[in-house]
Amino acid sequence: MRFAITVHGGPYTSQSSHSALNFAKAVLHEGHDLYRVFFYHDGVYNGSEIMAPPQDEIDLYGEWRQLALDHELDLVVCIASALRRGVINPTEAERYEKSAANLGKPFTISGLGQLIDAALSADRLVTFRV
Amino acid sequence: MRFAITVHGGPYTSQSSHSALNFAKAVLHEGHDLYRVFFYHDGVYNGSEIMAPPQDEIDLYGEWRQLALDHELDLVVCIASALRRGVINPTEAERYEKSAANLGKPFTISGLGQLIDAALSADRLVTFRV
Amino acid sequence: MILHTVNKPPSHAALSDCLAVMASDDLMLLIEDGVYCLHEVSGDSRVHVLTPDLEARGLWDRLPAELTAVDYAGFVGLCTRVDKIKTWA
Amino acid sequence: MILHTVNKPPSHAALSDCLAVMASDDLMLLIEDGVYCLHEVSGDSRVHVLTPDLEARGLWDRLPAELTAVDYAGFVGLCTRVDKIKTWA
Amino acid sequence: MQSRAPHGSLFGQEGLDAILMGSAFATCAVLMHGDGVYQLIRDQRSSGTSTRDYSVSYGALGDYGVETVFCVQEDLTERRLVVDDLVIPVTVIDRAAVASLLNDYNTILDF
Amino acid sequence: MQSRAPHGSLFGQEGLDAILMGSAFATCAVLMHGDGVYQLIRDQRSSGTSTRDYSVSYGALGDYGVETVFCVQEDLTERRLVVDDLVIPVTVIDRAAVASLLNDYNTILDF
Repeated sequence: MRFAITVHGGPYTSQSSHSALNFAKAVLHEGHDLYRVFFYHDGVYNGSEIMAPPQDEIDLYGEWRQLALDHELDLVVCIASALRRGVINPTEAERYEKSAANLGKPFTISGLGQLIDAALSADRLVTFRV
Repeated sequence: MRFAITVHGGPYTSQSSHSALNFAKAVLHEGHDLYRVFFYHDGVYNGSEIMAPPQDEIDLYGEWRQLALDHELDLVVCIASALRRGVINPTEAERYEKSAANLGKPFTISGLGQLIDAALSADRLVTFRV
Repeated sequence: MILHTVNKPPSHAALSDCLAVMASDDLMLLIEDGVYCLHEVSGDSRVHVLTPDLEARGLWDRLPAELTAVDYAGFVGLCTRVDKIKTWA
Repeated sequence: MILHTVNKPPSHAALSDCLAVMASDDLMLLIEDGVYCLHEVSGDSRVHVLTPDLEARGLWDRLPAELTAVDYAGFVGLCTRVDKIKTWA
Repeated sequence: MQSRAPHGSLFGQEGLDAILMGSAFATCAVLMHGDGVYQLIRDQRSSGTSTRDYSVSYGALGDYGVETVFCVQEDLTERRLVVDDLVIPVTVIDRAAVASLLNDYNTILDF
Repeated sequence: MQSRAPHGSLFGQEGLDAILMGSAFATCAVLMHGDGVYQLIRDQRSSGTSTRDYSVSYGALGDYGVETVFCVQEDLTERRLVVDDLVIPVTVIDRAAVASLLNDYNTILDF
């Protein structure tokens, strides 16, 4: 079966990122497809590669990154949510004349259409809310 | 009278940043001292200079920055909250080997002791919560 | 004497938690989504409401007569009248 | 047929909002802070509880007999049994 | 499905963005549930809060092909609201009818 | 004053950090209010959620000079908890006594 996941909560601040990550691992472990993980609202902060959590806590960005590399996942942060919250890639940093970019690979920035596409293309959409 | 302010909410996501900013302006306008604004929890995201909000919405980082410059305010983001959420200055970026820094001036990074000091030094502490 | 701020609508526990521990000479200020509580506290003259938040939510013409509307300067003024501020969220 | 997830404790409206619209053949899964609702739904065999969240909150030995504990694989399994997922927060 | 009050958080505004996008690709309806009905109150003036008044954008839903905006009678009554207080015409249903409404659509987007 | 459940959000953990820091500079007490009492439940094992179990750190409050941890009887009863369920000894007060407790301290830090 084909799943899609939406994450609304910021990393560490809310458990929704942890839950979504554990759910994503279970989807893959159970042999299902994971069509896309769409990060919306504060969920876009998950894509920041400059988080430095304490050593004895989970590295959420690193976990998403490794899971995506192992399973060729599509991790998308919503562009409107991300711009206003300061999660940007080098292209957007240049366009908006910002001093730095912080979106880490393999996260990509795209529009809300990717959420609608995920909702229509997947058999099940599961949202992790704040 | 001497005020101190604590902000718990992320910019745009929660109204607490807007409210704290408007309250800070009123404190100064009414002729009081503003000893410090301490950003805790998601409040630390207010210090990111790479936010790009829509043109027709308030520029929260820019407003804090201008208010601080006009009134020599002490804007402090909590280091523990900021590190795990990826709000860092060049010093921390180097220490934790991160690719970029995003904390804008005149925000500074410091410890929780600055919150306790503000609570003890100010006549009134007002917290803006999520 | 304490100023209690409430920033959540009646569907949350913030207002009832606040009312349960408020002393008779304490003050309350409804801010942000707390202004939706205005009907629940009508008749309680301890209660103030932040005007900009009331206007933002389209409730300006619904303020019960017993409640006092204040702007941000009035919010600051309320803080000076009390010993400390307790926030309910 | 819908799987309803609830992630807030009983002090929030999420559980009662969910119960008010749940059909008799729907399923419920308590996750995150929603597992604190376990006493409120005891006896309702539609309800499942996410084990890792129960353990994290020290509630493992309090699970009422009528409720079913599931791990993340079981959460995925519940999703496959229903047509769609509705989240209450 | 919208369930949060406006201004206090960004969920309503970002939720409406998703509804407008969704209506370009599929048949959509909106249910303003619980505190979500607060988003539709008329005459919101947010200059004093520095938040955005996006309630007027609900008026554009028809142009985007969104068929119906539903509200629950009990939610309105508990909040002392009537349909004339709202910025757009809505279809009022009883709480008991929400279950079958949820069954009528393939996917639910929650905000 | 702690008012949120643990694990679901970071407020409890970051609130405890502030309490520990505060106790180095001033006389402190802690009130675990409402859902905040959930933070003190024994035997929290968070390996399955990837969140941190910081409840054991409450045991260190005494070493930091924090005089008393208060809980409200009604909050415990509503949540079907008794003091033996908690990870540290607490002082239980009635809800009616919270008002005077708040008056006894110069500043209130809310989480």
